[in-house]
Amino acid sequence: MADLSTYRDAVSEGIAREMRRDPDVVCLGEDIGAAGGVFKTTVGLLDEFGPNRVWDTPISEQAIVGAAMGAAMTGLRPVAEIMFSDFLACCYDYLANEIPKMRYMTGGQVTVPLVVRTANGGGLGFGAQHSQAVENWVFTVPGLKIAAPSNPADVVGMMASAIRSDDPVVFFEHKGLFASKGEPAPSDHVVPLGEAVVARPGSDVTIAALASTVPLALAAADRLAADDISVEVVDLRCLVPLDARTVLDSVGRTSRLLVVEENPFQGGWGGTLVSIVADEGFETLDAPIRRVAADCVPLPFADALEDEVIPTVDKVVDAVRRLAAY
Amino acid sequence: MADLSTYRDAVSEGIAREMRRDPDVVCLGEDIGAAGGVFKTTVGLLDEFGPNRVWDTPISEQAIVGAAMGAAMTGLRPVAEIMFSDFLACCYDYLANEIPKMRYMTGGQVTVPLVVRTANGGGLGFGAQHSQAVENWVFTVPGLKIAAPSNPADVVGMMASAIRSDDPVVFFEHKGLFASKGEPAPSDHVVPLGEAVVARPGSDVTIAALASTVPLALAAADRLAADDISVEVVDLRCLVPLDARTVLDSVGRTSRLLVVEENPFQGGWGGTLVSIVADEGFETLDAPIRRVAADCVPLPFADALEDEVIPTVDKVVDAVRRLAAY
Amino acid sequence: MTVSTEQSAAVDAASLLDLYQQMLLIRETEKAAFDQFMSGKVKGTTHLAAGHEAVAVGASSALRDDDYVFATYRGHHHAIARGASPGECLAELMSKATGLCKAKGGSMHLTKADHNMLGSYAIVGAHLPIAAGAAWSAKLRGTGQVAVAFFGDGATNIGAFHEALNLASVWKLPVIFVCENNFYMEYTPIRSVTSVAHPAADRASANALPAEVVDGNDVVAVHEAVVRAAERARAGNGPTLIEAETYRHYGHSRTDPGKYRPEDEVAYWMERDPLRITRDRLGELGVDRDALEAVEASVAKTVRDAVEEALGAPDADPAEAFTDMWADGSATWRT
Amino acid sequence: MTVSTEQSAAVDAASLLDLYQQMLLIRETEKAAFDQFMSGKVKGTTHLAAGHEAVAVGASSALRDDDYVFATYRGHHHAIARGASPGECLAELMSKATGLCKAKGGSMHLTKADHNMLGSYAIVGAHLPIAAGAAWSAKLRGTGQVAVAFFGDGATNIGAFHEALNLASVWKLPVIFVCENNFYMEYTPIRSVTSVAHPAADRASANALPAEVVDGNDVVAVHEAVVRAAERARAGNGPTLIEAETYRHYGHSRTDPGKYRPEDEVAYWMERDPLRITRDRLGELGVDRDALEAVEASVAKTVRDAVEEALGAPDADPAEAFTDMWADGSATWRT
Ligand SMILES: Cc1ncc(C[n+]2csc(CCOP(=O)(O)OP(=O)(O)O)c2C)c(N)n1
Ligand SMILES: Cc1ncc(C[n+]2csc(CCOP(=O)(O)OP(=O)(O)O)c2C)c(N)n1
Ligand SMILES: [Mg+2]
Ligand SMILES: [Mg+2]
Repeated sequence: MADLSTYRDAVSEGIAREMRRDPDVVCLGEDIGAAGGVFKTTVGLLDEFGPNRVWDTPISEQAIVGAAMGAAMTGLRPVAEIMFSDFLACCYDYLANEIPKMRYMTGGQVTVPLVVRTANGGGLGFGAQHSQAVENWVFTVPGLKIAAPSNPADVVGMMASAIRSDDPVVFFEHKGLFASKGEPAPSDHVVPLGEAVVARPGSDVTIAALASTVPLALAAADRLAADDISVEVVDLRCLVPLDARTVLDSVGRTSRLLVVEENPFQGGWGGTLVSIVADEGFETLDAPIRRVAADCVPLPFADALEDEVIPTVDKVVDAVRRLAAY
Repeated sequence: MADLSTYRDAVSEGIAREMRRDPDVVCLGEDIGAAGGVFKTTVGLLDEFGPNRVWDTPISEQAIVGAAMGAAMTGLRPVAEIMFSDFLACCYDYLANEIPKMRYMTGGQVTVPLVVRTANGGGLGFGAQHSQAVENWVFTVPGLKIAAPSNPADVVGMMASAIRSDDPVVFFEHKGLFASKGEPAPSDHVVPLGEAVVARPGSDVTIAALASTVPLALAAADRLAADDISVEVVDLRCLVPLDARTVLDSVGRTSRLLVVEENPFQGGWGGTLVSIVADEGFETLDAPIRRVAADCVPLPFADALEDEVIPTVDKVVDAVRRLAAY
Repeated sequence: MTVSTEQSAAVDAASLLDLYQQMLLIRETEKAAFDQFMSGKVKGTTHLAAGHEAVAVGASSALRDDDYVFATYRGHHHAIARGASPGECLAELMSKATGLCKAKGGSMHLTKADHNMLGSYAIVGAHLPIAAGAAWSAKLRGTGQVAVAFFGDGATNIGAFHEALNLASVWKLPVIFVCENNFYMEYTPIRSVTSVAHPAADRASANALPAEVVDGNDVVAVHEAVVRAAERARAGNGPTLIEAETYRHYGHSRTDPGKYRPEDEVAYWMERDPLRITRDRLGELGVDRDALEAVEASVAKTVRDAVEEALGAPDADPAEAFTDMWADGSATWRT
Repeated sequence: MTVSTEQSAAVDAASLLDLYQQMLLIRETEKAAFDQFMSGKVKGTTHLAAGHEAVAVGASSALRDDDYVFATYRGHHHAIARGASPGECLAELMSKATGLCKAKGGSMHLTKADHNMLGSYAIVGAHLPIAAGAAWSAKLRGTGQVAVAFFGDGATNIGAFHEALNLASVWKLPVIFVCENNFYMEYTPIRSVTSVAHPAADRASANALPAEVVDGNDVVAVHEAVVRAAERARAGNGPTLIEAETYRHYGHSRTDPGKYRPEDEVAYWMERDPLRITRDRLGELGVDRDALEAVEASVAKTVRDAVEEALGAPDADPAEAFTDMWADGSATWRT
């Protein structure tokens, strides 16, 4: 069996594979070149592909993403890094008003094949401005595809799809997963965007999870198995395209749904998913639909406080128990 | 009976009332002074209060909202105008990372009593970058109060609460309602933030609405009354604080809920509201919960296309009919 | 920063007459757009460029056909200068299926991608980094193309302007930033909110860009400034900033009468109408009235026909609301 | 932009010794923070300011007690220079209830509001408009207060920097922008991504601000530059930009060894350690070893006690996670 790969190394591996097959793929971002990225997710790219394809930028988030957009409109496939996802707020105009609307408002004249990669999420004690799970920020805007892998093989396979996509993709890499290990991706591994996967089959309760909350849900499922509660864990993988079908089918079997998301409860993506199930899956439900999301406060610095706010295995276990007992 | 007032005039009236009672209230924004605002919502303020309290700014959304924040932290109560709500994307860092987190992350040392006013919403053929209903953008971020009045009296009363609030408030004025008329606000009219109101009582179906969708829901309710479908319309007035209780109580009576929102279905605020009802109100439900929201595309220019995308009375009537028949 | 005072060099009558015709085509199209707005056939809003014609035509005539152009919501003149027909522009404004953007963009977003006119942007300043990105792409692909971003004086106070200039300068990108300084934002004079006299040109040195202030109503002066900038760009010497001083003949948008502008100021600029300046110079070059009238007649007919064409075109199909969000032509976001 | 070469004027021994003591207090506190990070008592991240002490102490000593200070995530030195105790700073880093921000902010957000040290901001450049707003408020309230924003060289390429400078200049706000140019962003040299040699000072003229480049390791030079700027501001003459050249002694953050910096460059700057420079000048002024050692001993004890105090303090109460989002102390967002 091949050695396990880390989620962190899978990022640079996924980018490198696409840069090898397509010379139009170029990378830009802060400290991504010689430094290999502050999370070490672009290590080796400058050495292998040289300075014409790996560009260190100034601290200019608008210029980074804006330039990527202009390059994407004119024949390249840029991969832009925004160091922490919190900083998407500094270039949000491009994500909200420019990139997702360009093709539509020109009547289909222009495509914008770019990827904006960013380190997302908390649990590391980085405080209110460096710990947010902000996939819900971009989920408010139609016209962006949103990928958030939960394991190394998916990182590589979804990166391939993201970079090959003719549509813009925001690619969330979870800070808390960088050190995690998993099966390495086979060569030519491609995971289509918009296909959820049942990460663990079960019969009593469905958990819909994304990125960091997938391992959380799996850990909870292990513990719950001990008291004979059988949990099915759906790894959504993407928010757009959203594979609601897989969730509806699972709830059709379990008749109970818990959504576990790291972004805040207010405005979190789970609300949209719940609203689909509360409509189209209404007749299959035997219990209330519940969400374990971050509480509606900024993220505090101290670990003990941060754990109060973000989803934990304990909170998931507790929520599933109550649903199963309903 | 006093003459009716327009929603547009209610905005300047509401600001003027607070500027009269509190000398610390100052306004800043693009073209708000001599020009009286591009929507004529600040007419008369420069004349009455002078250039030390009404400041025309450069086209610098970050400086406008950032300066308002600094002023709010040091004893003033700034009211900043962002001309079109789409441009909140240009200063989103302040709305997402700075203003809502300041008090919390300093352990309560600092308060940020400011109001960011902005013209929100579509239906006027202004195209993809000047028509969005973006209340869901700020709803993703804990720490902001969110007001969105549906009628002239509420504009005045909620403006009073917003400006007097020691917490930051984003105040959405709906472009499509500016010309609409209603009862003028009595003197000293104050509407507390976070109190929804039953705009029309009914027994068969509850519609939860906000700002532009309130008149839409009321018009639908009129038409539905003709076929003996009794609709209760709840005007949420605010998204934060969210008066979920009033919605849950209404659904407790009607056992059917339709949420009508102008922002897109994906990531729209209705998802969060539905998720609360699908949990805490589950046992009161006799039918699926439905949402009429904007379709998940950018807003097209042509009226005929825009009407396809945003909520209309026809769409609401149709959705209620199907719910009532369920 | 240099202020080019030099009389714009000799240009032969034939080519100047051609520039005149293009400017006139824009002017007449804008008049038609205004009339159609007034008669209710154009919905939403318009930002007319009458008065700015010399900037668009002077710059465009200095570019290669495959160069990239990025404009603002006030962009009809740039679309036409890059080859969009008055008919397809007016059809877009009138919500017709034959519009440049199938009536999904509207007046603020005219785009003619097959001519590398890559869009009109309605968020002030947002397109400056995008244009830098197109220039970066041209540089990487080695095509020798140049990207030109047109923007207003008001855009010089927004952050994206600074970020774009620094990136373009440090990466030596083949991009030309052309400010159409018409001295006003919407209703507020730029000088009242700007720390320097030349809102664009006085900012160039902060990012080591060469800058020129030119008479934006002198089509030849604009043409020559852009020729110089394009040469620098293609030679690998990086970006240039040009501040072209001009004036709008209509208000900011829709029915704005522009009353916030002093009458004498308006009168001064009407005197300096770019069409009149060009007509005078054509006279000096010996082009007679008949030649001018021939041009004027043909332009008038072109625009009359364009209006008819647009009015007669089929309305946009509502079903188009659900196409072309994704590259596959669909707008599906979930299973 | 002026580069002040003038030898910093005479300053009496007593006051210089006081500045030395403050700088030393910062240095020793940063050392303690590093040790505690290494021993696992400090979680998350830290950005230490060792090497930057002269900027904080030189500037702070030129200000009124009620002036406003805004810092970055690299802000321990500014918090201490404005009167935060090493104990409350270290307690914050160690997630203690007694921390400056009750352990809800952390190293990147040290704030001492009762001294008008109005926060440390971790989004590069974001605090520049905020500081301008505080200055605007002081101007409107007629208090004569000045606002000072400290920021890094890397912040000069972000849009908010340009917007803040223009607004401050055109509104003549009493704000001082102090760039701590340590020649690096995180791991990348500022010169490799910046179009001008002095990332801050060379941008000042674009918004008509007077600018000075000063030796950021010379506490007296910084002090005098800020005195001049504060006088201008209080006299109603508007903002000033100061670029103070300095160097960090640790890496960018956490355990970064800073290997991307050439050894000779590091050696050159270690030679120019602000503490050593000040010690030498104190010697010239006749302050003897004993006096210095007395100061060093008292500072060492202060910091030792601070570490004990912080280590012994109670951990932050998890219930604090749900307080102080709103002004009423609560965190309730719905009924
Ligand atoms: C970021 C942003 N802020 C504000 C506006 C609203 N707005 C549209 S045009 C305009 C004035 C722009 O002035 P200028 O750049 O000089 O261009 P002009 O209209 O004079 O051609 C403003 C403020 C906008 N579209 N985008
Ligand atoms: C908008 C934004 N982009 C990127 C970062 C990540 N980041 C944190 S510190 C830093 C380097 C800043 O360099 P400089 O301004 O010179 O300050 P220094 O750390 O050298 O004191 C970067 C890129 C950030 N915090 N904010
Ligand atoms: Mg202008
Ligand atoms: Mg630095």
